[in-house]
Amino acid sequence: MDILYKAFVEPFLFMSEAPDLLLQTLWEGLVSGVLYALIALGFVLIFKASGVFNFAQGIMVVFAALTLVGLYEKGVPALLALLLTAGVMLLLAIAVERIVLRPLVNQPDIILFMATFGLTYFLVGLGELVFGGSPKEMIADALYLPQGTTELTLLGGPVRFQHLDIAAAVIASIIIAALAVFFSRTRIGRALRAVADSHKAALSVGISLNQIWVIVWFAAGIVALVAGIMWGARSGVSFSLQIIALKALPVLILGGFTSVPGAIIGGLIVGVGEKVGEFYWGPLVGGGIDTWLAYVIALLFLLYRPQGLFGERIIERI
Amino acid sequence: MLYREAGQFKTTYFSDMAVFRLREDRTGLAVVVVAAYGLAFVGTDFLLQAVLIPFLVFSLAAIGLNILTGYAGQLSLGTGAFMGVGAYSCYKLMTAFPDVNVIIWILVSGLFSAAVGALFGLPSLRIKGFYLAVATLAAQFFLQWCFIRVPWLVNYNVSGALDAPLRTVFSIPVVGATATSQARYIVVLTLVIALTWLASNLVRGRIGRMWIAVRDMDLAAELIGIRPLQTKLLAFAVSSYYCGVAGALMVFLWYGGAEYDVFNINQSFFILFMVIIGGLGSLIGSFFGAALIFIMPILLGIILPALLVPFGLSIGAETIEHLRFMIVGALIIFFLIVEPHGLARLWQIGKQKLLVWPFPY
Amino acid sequence: MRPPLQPNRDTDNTLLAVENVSLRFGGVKALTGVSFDIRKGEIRAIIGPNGAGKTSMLNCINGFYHPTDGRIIFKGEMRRKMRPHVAARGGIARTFQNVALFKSMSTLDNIMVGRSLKMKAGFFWQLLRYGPAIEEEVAHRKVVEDIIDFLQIPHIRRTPVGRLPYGLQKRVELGRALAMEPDLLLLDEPMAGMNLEEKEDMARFIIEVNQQFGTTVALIEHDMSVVMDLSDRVVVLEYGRKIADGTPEQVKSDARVIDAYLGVAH
Amino acid sequence: MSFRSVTLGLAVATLMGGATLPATAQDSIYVPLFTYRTGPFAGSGMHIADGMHDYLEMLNQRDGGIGGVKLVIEECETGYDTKKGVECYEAVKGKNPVIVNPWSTGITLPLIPRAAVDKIPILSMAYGLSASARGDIFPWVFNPPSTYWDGMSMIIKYIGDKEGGLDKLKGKKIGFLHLDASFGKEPIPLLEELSKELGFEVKLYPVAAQDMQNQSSQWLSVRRDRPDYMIMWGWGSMNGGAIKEAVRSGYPMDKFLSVWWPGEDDARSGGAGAKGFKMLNWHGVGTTYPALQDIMKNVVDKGLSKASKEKVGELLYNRGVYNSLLIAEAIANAQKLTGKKVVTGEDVRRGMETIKLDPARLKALGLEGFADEIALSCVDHNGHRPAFMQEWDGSKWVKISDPIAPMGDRVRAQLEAAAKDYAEKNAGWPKRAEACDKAS
Repeated sequence: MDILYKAFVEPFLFMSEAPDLLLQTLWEGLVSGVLYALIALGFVLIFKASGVFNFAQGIMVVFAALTLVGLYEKGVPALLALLLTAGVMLLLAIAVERIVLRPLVNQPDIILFMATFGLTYFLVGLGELVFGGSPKEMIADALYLPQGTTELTLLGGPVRFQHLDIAAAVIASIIIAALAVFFSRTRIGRALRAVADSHKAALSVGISLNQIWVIVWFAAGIVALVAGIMWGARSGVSFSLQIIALKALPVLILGGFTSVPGAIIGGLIVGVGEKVGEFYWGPLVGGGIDTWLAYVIALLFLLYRPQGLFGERIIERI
Repeated sequence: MLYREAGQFKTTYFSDMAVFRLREDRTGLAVVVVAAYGLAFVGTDFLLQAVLIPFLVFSLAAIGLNILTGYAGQLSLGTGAFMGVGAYSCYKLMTAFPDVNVIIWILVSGLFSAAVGALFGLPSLRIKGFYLAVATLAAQFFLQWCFIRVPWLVNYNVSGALDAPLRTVFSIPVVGATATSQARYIVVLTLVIALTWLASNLVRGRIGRMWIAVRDMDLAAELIGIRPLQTKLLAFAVSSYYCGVAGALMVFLWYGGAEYDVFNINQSFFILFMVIIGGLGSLIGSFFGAALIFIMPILLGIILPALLVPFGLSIGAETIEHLRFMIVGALIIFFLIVEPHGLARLWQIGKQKLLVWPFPY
Repeated sequence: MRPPLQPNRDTDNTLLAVENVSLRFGGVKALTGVSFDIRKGEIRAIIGPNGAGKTSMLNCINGFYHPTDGRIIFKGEMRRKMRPHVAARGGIARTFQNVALFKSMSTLDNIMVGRSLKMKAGFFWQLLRYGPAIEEEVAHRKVVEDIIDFLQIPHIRRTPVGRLPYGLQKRVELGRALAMEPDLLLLDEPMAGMNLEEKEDMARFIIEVNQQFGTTVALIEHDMSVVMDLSDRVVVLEYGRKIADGTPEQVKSDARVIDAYLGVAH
Repeated sequence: MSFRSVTLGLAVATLMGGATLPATAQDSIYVPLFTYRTGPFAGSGMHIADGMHDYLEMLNQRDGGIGGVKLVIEECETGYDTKKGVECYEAVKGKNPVIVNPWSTGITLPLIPRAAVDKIPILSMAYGLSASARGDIFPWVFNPPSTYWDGMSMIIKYIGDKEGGLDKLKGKKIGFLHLDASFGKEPIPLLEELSKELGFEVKLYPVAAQDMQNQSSQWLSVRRDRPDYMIMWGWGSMNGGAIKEAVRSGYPMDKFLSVWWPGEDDARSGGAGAKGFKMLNWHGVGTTYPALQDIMKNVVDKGLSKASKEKVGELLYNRGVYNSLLIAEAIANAQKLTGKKVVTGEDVRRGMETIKLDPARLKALGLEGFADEIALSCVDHNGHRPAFMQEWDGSKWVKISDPIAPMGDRVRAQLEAAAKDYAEKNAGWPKRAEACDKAS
C-alpha cells in the first residue's frame, strides 16, 4: 500500500504543495521539448520530401555547431561564420544528394535509412578530424544570444527563467512559422508538398527531384544549425549531443513522421513528460528514468495509435 | 576446373536440400573449420584474443540480429541490451550454481534474453519499420538502466561490474584470468560453429521460410495462414537467444569482466552495421560483416601508420580513429550503393562466376 | 470450352454464404447489403465495373477486412471478426490482383511456404533438421514438385520470383494457393495483364483444379468471355450492391447488367 | 581471385604479426599510453594524454630516457570504450610493456585479473577498483595517491570543517551527483555509512552517460531537495554540463564540491557564475616547476607535443604529468633494484611498490612542491594521501585548504570488505606470491 501511496498520491500532493516547482518543471520540460522538437523538425523535413529517415540528423546538429564554433575560433567574425556554416550545410546537402541519395534512389526505405547510418559515422570521423574531440563553448555572446536569468516569484516561490531558454523558444517558434509559410506559400514549398504526396506527381509538374532533395537537406541543415546553437549554448558543443539527438525519435513517433506541428507537439509532450516523470516519480526507483521514459511513452502511445498523433492513418491495401 | 556443378546429380530431394549442394563447397567448409581449429595452436595471443575471439563473438551477435532483421525483416536497435541480458543472466547462473559446467549456463542464459527479446517484440504486431526501431530503442535504454540500477544482477559487487570467476571445462580453465586464449578460443569457436549450424537448419526449413514470408510481405504471409505475431515473436526470441549467448561469451570469454556500458547503444549500431555490410538475410554474410567491421579497423590501425612511415610521417592514434570512423561510414554507403545485399551477395556472385569459368555467363 | 454445369454437382451444399454484408471506410461505402452464396465444388465468378467492390468482397471473405454489417458463414460457421490467418487455416486460399508473392524467395520456396500450415514438426526438430523435420520437408517437397509440374513451371524452380515475368508470377501465386490444399480458392483477376495464350493456360489450370481436386473457386475477372466460359454461376456487383446473380446465361440477359456493366464495357 | 587471396594473405599476415610490428628494440623500454582523444570523454582525456606523453618525452629529450635507456612511448586510442581498451591491451601485451594506464574504470576492471597472469602492472591513478589499493591481494594493480573513498571522506571532512565540526552535519542534506556507472557509484556505500553515523541525509542524482549534457532533470531535483551541499563524481563532458546547470539553476557555487576530475575547461564553461566551485586536488597547476619548464623547452617548443601552449600546466595536463612521474619513478626504481637497464613489467611492479617520493626526491626531479610526498609498499598500493581543496576564482584554481587527511579507519574498513568480497567472488583468486622489496 505504501508503494501505491508513493506512486499515486504523494507526487500529486507534492505538486499541489509546491506549485512553483511544478511550474519550474513544466517550464524546463517545455524548453527541452522545444529543443527536441527542433531536432525532430529536421527529421520531418527530410522524411516528408524524400521518405528518408535521416538518422544523421543528430550528427548534423553537432557538425553544424562545431563548424560554427571552429570558424569563429579561427578568427572569422561570428555573423560571417554563421553564413559560412550555412554554406557548409549547403555543400553537405549537395554532397549527400550526389553521393548518397542519387545512386540509391529506387532502393527500399530501409536501405536509405542505413545509408544515413553510414553518413553519421562518416561525419563523426570528419568532424573530429577537423575540429578535434574536445568539447567547445558555443559563441553565445558573439551571436547576441541573451544570457542571464530572470527570477520571478510565481505561485508562492521563485521560478527561474533563463533568457537563453526564452530565446530558444522564440527562435524555434519563428523557424516553425517560417517553415509553415514556406510550405504553404512559396512555389518550392508547394513543390515539396507535391513530392511528399507523390514522386510521380512531382515529376509530372516538372520539378526535379534532385533539386528538391538538395533543398530539404539544406533546410534540415539550417534547422540543425539552429538546434546546434541553442543546445550548444545550453550545454556546450560536443559529440555526446549526438546521443541526445536520439530523443528526437520518440518525439517523431508521437508526432508522426510527416507532420511539422506533430514534431512540435510531440517534442513538448516528450520534454514535459520526461521532466515531470523524473522529477516526481524518478526518486521512487532510484532516479535516472529520463533516459528511457521518453521511449517508453512513445512505445505505449504507438500501441494505441500506430501512426502517431498527426500521422496519416495507414490503410493497408493489398 | 576445380569448381563445377557438372556431374553432381541429385537423386533425392534430401540431397538436393543440403546446405552445400556442391562437393567443392563441402570440402571448402571442412578446410575452413579445420583451419579455424588449427589457428588455436599456431595463432599468437593477439590473434586469438584480440582478433578471432571478438570476431566470432560479433559474428554470433550478427547472426542473431540477422535472423531478426535480415530474415524476419524486423529492424532492431536493441541488440546491445539483449546481449547484456545474456551476460547478466549468465553471471547470475554461474555464481548461483558454480558447480555446473559454465558452457551449459552460457547456453541457458540465452533463454533469458530470448524471453526478454520476445517481450520487447510484442509491439511488432502493431508497429513496423522505423517505428519498431524506436520501440527497440526503448528496450535498449530501459535494459541498460536496469543493468546499472539493479545491484542484485551483479551480486552486489562494490564495483557494480561483472567479473569473471574461474570456471573450468574438463578441468581446463575457460573463464577467469588464468584461462588461456587458446582454451577460450576453442570454446567460442565450437559454440559459434554449433549455433551457426542450428541457425542454418532453422532458416532453411519451414520457420525460415515463414520469416522471409513475413519480411517480404507480411500481409500476404498472414493470408496464407502464417500467424504474424507468433512468427515475429519467434524471430525476436531466437534472435535474442543468439545475441544473449554472444553477450555472455563477450563478457566471460573475451573481456573477462565488464561494466554495463559495454552494452550501450553503440554496440547495437556496431552489430547492425555488420549485418548491413555482410548482407541482410545471409548467415555467411554475418561472418563477412563482422570481419569487415571489426577486423578492418584493427588492420587500418596497423597498416596506416606503417604506410606512412616511409614518408617520414607519423600519424596520431586519434587520427587513425577518426579515419576509421570515416572509412567505416563511407564503406557502409559504398556497399549500400554498389551491392545492397552486402558481401554475401558478392560472395555468391563470385561463386557463380567461378562455376561457369572461363565463360562469362 | 466446357459445359456450363457439371451434372454430378451437389447444388444444395453451400460452402460459404454472404449475408447482407456492408463495408464502410469512414464515409465511403464499399459494399452495401450484399448477399450471395458459394456452393461446394462450383466455380463462382464475381464481376462488375471498376470500383464495384469486388476485391473488397474477397477481402471480407478471407478476413482481411471486417464487414461493418452483416455476416459471412463459412462451412456452417458464422465468423464476425476473423484474422486472415484464421481464414487460411479454415481452408480459404487466395491470389491477388497485383501479385503478392515473396519476391526474394525462389518459386520452390514460395510454394513451400504455402505448405507451412500442413507442416507439423516442432521447433527443436527444425533446429536439428533431423527426424520428423527432414522427413516432412522431403514429403512436402514432393507435393510442391507435383504442383510445379502441374503448372508446367519446373524450369523456374530456383529463380527468385521477383525476376519472373508477370504471367509466370501469377502462375506461381496460384501454385502457392494450391499448396494450401484449400476448400475455397479465391482468385482476384487471375488473368489480368496476360496474353491470350497465357489466359488459356490459366483457364485450363483453374478448370483442372476445380475438376481434379474438387476445389471450390471464386474468381474476379474482367474478361467476360472467360467468365462466361469458366464459371457455373455469376454475381454482379455495382457500386457495392449486388445487381444480379445466376448462371452466365441468366446474367448475360439481365437488363441491369447490360446497362451497368456490359453496356459500359463494350 | 588471386588478388583477393593475396590481400587476404597479407591481411592475415599483418594480423598475426601485428602484435610485434613496431618491434621493440632491446635497448629501449616500451611504455604504452592508453589515451582517448575521441569520444564523449575526449575533452578530459586529451589533456591527460598530452601531460602523460610530454613528461615521458621530456625525459627522452633531456636525459635520453631513464637511466640512459630510451622510452618508446606509444599511444593507443581507446575512446573510453571498453572494447577498444581491451583491444589496446592485447595489442601492447606482446610488446613487453612495463606498465599500462587504462584511464577508464570500465577498461581497468577486465584488465585487473589479467595483470597477474600477463605480468604487466596496471596503474589506475586515483580511479579504477578502489579495493586494488590492497597490495597483498592485488599485487599487480596500483591506484595511488588516493581512492575514491579517501576522496569522499576528505570532502565530508571539509564540509564538516566549514560547518564547524562533523557533528554539525546532523540534519544537513548532501546531494551526490554522479556518473551512473561503476566509477560514480563507488563512493556511495561510504557516503551512506557516514550519513547514518553523522546524521546527514543523502540525495542521489545519477547522470547517465548519454545524458551528460542534458542534466536539467537532475538539477530540477536539486532545486526540489535543496541540499546544503552538492558533491560531484563526474568525468568528461558531465563536469562542464553540471557546472553549467548549477549556474543556471542558481545553486550556490561555494557549496558545490567535486572529486578531483574537473578541469579548467569545465569550470570555464560555467562562465562567471562558476566562481566559487570547489574540487579536491593533490598536485600543483601551472608551469612554474622546473620539470614543466623542461617540458616547455624540450617538448612543446620543439613541436613534439600535441598540446597547445596555453594548455600546458593546466590541471588535467599536470594530472597526466603526475601519472608519468609515477611511471618514470617506478622504472627508475626497477633499474636500481634489478641492476638491469632494460626492465620488464615484473621489475616495474617492484619499482612501483618501492615508490618513495619525498620532498627531496621531488626537488631532485624538478617538481618541488608539486605534490605531497607519497610512499607505496607491498601492502599499500595507494598511499591514501591527503588532498587539498581548491576553488575556481573565475580564471584559475586557487588552493584554499591545507591537505585534508582521509578518514583512514573508515576507508580501511571499506577496503577490507571490498577486497575480501572481490577475492571471494572471483573464486580461485591467487594468493600473493610476489616477494616484497624494501624501499630504496
